[in-house]
Amino acid sequence: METKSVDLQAFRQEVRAFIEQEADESIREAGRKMTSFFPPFEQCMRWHRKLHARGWSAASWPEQYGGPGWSREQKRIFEEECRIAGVPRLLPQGLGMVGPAIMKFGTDEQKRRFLPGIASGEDFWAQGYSEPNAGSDLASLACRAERRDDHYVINGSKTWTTYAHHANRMFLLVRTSNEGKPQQGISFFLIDRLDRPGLEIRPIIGLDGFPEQCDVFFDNVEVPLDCCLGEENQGWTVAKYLLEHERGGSASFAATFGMELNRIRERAAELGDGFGGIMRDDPVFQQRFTRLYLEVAALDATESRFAAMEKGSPESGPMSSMIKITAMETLQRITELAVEVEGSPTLTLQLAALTVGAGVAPEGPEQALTVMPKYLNNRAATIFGGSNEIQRNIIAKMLLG
Amino acid sequence: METKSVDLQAFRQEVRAFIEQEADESIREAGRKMTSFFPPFEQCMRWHRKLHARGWSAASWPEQYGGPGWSREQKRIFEEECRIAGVPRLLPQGLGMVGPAIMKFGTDEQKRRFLPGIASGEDFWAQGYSEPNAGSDLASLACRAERRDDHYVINGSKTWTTYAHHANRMFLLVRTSNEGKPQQGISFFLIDRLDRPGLEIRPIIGLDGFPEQCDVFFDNVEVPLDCCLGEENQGWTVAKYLLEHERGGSASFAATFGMELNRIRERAAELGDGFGGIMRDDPVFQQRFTRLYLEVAALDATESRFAAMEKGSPESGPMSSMIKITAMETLQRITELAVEVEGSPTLTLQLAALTVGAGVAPEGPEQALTVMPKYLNNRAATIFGGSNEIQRNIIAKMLLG
Amino acid sequence: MAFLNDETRVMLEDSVDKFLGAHYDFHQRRAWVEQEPGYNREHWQQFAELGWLGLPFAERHGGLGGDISDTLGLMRRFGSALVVEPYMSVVGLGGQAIALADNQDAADSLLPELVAGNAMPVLAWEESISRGNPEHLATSARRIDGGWRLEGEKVAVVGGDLASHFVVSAQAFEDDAGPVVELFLVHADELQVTGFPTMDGHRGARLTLAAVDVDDSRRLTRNGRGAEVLRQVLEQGIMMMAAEAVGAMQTLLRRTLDYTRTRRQFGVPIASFQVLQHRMVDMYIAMKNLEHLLEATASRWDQSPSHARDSALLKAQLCQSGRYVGQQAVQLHGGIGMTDELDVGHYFKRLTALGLLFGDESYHLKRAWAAL
Amino acid sequence: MAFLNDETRVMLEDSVDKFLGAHYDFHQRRAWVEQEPGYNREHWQQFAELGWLGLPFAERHGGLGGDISDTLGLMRRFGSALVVEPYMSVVGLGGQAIALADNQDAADSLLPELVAGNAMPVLAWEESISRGNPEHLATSARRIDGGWRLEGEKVAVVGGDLASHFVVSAQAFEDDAGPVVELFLVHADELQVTGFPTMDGHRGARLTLAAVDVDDSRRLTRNGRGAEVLRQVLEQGIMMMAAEAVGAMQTLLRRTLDYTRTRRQFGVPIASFQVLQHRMVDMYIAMKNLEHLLEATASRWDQSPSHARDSALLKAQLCQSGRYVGQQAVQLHGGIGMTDELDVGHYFKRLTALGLLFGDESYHLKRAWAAL
Repeated sequence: METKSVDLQAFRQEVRAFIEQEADESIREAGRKMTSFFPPFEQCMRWHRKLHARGWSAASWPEQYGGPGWSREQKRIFEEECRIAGVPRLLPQGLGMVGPAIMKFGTDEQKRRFLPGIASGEDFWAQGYSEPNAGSDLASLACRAERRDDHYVINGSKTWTTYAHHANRMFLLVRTSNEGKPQQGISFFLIDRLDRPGLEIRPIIGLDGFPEQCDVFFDNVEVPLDCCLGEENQGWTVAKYLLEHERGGSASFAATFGMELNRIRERAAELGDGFGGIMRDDPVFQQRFTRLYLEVAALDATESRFAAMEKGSPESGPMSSMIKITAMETLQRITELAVEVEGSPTLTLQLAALTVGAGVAPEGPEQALTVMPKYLNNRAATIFGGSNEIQRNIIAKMLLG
Repeated sequence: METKSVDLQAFRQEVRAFIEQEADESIREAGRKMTSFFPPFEQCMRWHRKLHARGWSAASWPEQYGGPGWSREQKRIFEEECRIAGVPRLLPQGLGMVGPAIMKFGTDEQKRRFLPGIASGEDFWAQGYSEPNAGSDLASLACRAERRDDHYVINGSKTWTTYAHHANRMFLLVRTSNEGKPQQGISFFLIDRLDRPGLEIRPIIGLDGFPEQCDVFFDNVEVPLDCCLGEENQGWTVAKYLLEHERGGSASFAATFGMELNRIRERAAELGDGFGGIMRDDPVFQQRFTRLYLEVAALDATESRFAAMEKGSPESGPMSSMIKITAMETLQRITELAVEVEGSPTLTLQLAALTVGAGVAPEGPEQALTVMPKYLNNRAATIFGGSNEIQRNIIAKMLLG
Repeated sequence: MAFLNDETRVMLEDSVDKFLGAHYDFHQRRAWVEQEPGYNREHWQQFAELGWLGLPFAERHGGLGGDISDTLGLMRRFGSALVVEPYMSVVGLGGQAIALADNQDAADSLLPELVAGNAMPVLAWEESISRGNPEHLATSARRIDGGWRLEGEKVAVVGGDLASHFVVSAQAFEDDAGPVVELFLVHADELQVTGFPTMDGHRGARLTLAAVDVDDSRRLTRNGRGAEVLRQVLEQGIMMMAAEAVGAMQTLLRRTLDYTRTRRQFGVPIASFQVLQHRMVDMYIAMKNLEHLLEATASRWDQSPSHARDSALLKAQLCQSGRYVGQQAVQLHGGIGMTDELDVGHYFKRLTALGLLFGDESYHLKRAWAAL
Repeated sequence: MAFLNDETRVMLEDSVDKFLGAHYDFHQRRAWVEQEPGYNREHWQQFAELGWLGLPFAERHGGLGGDISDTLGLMRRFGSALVVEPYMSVVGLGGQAIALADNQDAADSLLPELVAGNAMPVLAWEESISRGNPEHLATSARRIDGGWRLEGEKVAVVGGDLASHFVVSAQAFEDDAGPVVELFLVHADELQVTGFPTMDGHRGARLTLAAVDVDDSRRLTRNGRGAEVLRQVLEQGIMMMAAEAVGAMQTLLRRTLDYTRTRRQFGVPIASFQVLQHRMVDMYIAMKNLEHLLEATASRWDQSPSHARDSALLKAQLCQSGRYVGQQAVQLHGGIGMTDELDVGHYFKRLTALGLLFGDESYHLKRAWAAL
């Protein structure tokens, strides 16, 4: 016990020192200017590569694929230090989504080809699930791939693919058969290059004025037969595995939300209440704040329970849906409170000041800069990744059998 | 203009003097001890008969049937004075429901037989709509009447018939045919005597411990053929007319709720906040109170709009559903706040002290006596008379066509 | 504290499930509630024989030395079955107050009696001004020769109608330093007890202490430790209430799921309406939130017995979850949920009472803010 | 005040509907918003020619003498079409402040110019400390020889980027009695204007007044009447905002109904899901609540021009209704509702801005309580 606790202290110091030294100002700026689930791309990937150089990029991966071999406690400490330092979270598409899927379903060849680039941050993978007419309803996918000789030909389109305009690789679900149940004819493809003829990527401007999501169009795009992860027509199995991996996630929403709440409380101590007092002293603010604090405490308790639960147990599906529902709704309420605390300065549109590295000072208080974009962008929190309505349907199905 | 406003002033004085003189202590006690939509029966009917003696019982009826011939302003003043004095509202089953239905659909004979007793308060009518397996879904009524020679034979049961154990008459919907659409085989019956063989009434004890609703059982109950209001199998038309009459109502929820809120505010000025201060000074209480005040103000505005709207216009149906939804939800929130303001004294069960005329003093503060029963009973506000879910379905149908 | 070993724990849980399954019929419960003394006295003796009354107490007092999670497991089952015996009042509050206080003699003489089912000490702390705050009280204890004179009034004393003793909190004026909160032990026949049934089928009382004189041996705490003991007892009490609420909500949700699957309207089971489905999902979430928060709170309680914030948040969550689940269970049952005959309304009323007791949501959110 | 006769009113409403139908395409609007000056200058001239800029002003200033309900009818239509021209800033706030103030010369010279589309006076009252309260301000006006020296900073000046003049509120130190709130007229080139676009497609500015000297002719109010004028103007402004919000919500609800009827998932239009149906019903109710409350408020405004409570409640309702309708419109549109390309997100953003301007919900609920 003694030795171990000393080790953890030393480990924490080591992490802290590394971040201190390696996270340069533009990486930190990217952390500060996160306004959605996804941090600014360039700086985030640079941080990813720095972590990889130290062997720390793929914290929850097995050692054989480049993981650091940390204990659960170490991972928690690492995450905590990153959160405290405010460095950007690494993008999940590779490390948290397609990477684990490849480990579980990939051939040796696929593992060899793809996992190192994910761990190193050399590659960035876009996720192609949603389609214009199949949002939360993956079974009605229309993007299709036909086998022709030694390759597939893909036609159709994908939408809401985050950062596809930055990606060099993409994983996606395509229809490879119309037989059986709609879910049965779906395959999980790994596309190794996005510069293939017929593949077009168009960024979508979001409510905050920035592109984050993209439309991706496939017009007779040819890909080799070995791009299929798992068996052909069995992509649903892969996708389901990955969805569960994604939804429950290892990220602690509660810890992040707790920091957001702290920031709000700090600001409330600096801002007036319009009647000559300080907002922090306003019992109405206090009550509302504490309600959110309670929501976060309950979420934290649920996350702990979920972490201790066996994956694949009968309750783990509904529980991950419950986390998605409560976490995303709490997040939205937190962003709403933040907007009201900052007040009318949040109305200013500040595209330049929000651009990392642009060197443009914000109009109005620095702390108000990201508040409105966060509010706007997080309206998507209850839409993407299976809307909260869908999550409630899932739980209802479990409850009613 | 001058003359008219003098008249109204005088009218108000007249009403006030009448109430002052005629509403004795037990009638006022009944007003104070109202814990649901329905005031204590005996005192309420006594007040009804007193009003009738003055010609004022059927305020909104045409003069030919015993109405006082008041202008809209006079009706408003009368209601206002009754509300201020705290006398019980008259029961709506006769005056507001079956009475107007008889006026519209009744034969001359039916009008002659039934309207005077309703106006005078000699008769009390129970309403038999709901059945154990047909709550908000009237089309699936199972209580049936068969024609046999010169009479009908009724078999089946009704439930949630308010005060049936006090009633001497009853109007009800029965199935008289199984042909056509389910709604088409329904008839609207007027039963002139409840002591008919085979008719049994069993009070249902409610959450507050008192009987208010009843089950009514029909076991080969014979009624004459002329008990049918409107044509046989056309009872749905009568019921629909009556439902609209009932739902919109002329009663102003907002005015009544406003008085409830005033009472809460007065109590908040008398009670502590647990930290040495007065609850009325607690900004958290103030914010919550003002939110409810706003709800009542919006309801008041909607009621004014509805009152000015032509009955039967395309928006009047959805608007009456909107009033039902918002009024009942606001009412529930008001009763909830009242419970929290009074606090733990509301937990005491006080059946005796709540019984009008029993002369039993309440345990704890007098003002806390009715608070919990009101909270409990008004859970029914969003269930009976077409649940709020049904009302939302109605509006949805209008919106989506 | 000696924890139960696994075997004892399993036996205990087993005995609770068996007993409640065999003896706790809802319709019989209505009869017990309506007759004196408002619960089943035989049950209480059986609770004693089964060791439940001694669950949290030390072995030298005849107890089992169980920890908080054992008590919570019991309370959850009690909540599920809508148990009306005054377990929380006597074991959780009155008994715990005596166990945590400073008067060993009192503990040694009274706790074994409690454990045996003979004595029923109940905590009397609430006053009309307190609204959840145990340190906001007017009852006074003034020095008299060889003892204390207590004056004041206690309200909403849960289980007070049935008590053999009361643990009474008072502002004690001992020296010139101003009053401090202390606890005193008073026999039920030494003060005026105005008992009454409560809306949730339990019993309560108002106590009038008009110059009640007790000697020094009845003083349970010293040096103003009464406030600290009260805090701990109420914090444990809130956890017990939360456990009971979780149990009640589990039953209510199950009832609601079953009812909506059977009840038909417009030709289909009403469980097929998406709006009702999502309502039940939100009931599930509300219940789980309380369950998980209770678990987290209890695990931290084991580590440190002072957690004002956790317990305030837990009570606020209890208010929210209990209200939502209770109200929606009634709503989804429709008219039948409004009747005395169905158990659903009784669960709803019990949840309502649990929400109101020991301070409401707004009070506890304030308390939590102050402790953030 | 001379009200419009019915004929003029019908003509006006007709002209608004026609103009917006013919000229106010959402995609063109995006272009206007992105280019300087942030709106369509030709529109502004047409507004002048159609008489809209003179709608609330007296005939001697070239206005139509319409009453508040005429203005609200216009604003509702503007809200429906997401009009970006600074009508409320210039006509509703800046112009109204001048009209209601005490300086006839200023009104006589400036209002005809406004009505003609040449002058654009804008009200600058908000400061970083004010949070909705126009009487909580730090900008000062101190006596200098023959005039006043203004110092301070104004923020969130809606339309400030486009103004020709500002009506600036300040704490005026005239005698020893302590400062009173007065209004002053300042030309846009006399102070420092930091303009910026806002997230709802409008323009705003921060104003820095570093020793701005104006002569006595620029003083718009006397005897501390600035506070009263501000109150009236902001109360009218809140009604205009509410009307705009009602228009925006009508469009949003229509869009959402249309979208859910067309969009299919799991093989059926998503409008067939009961949960979404009820959500749209609640959007409808939220919209109607604001619409009805606005109607009632406006009808009482005609009868008495001081109604602090009504306007505070109205703004609080605007915040609630606007937030719910806006958020749910986006939610029910799903991903596409999150894009810049669809108008839905822009209505949502406008409703968000209307909720934040002139004090938020919590502020106005406090104001309403104080005026109950």
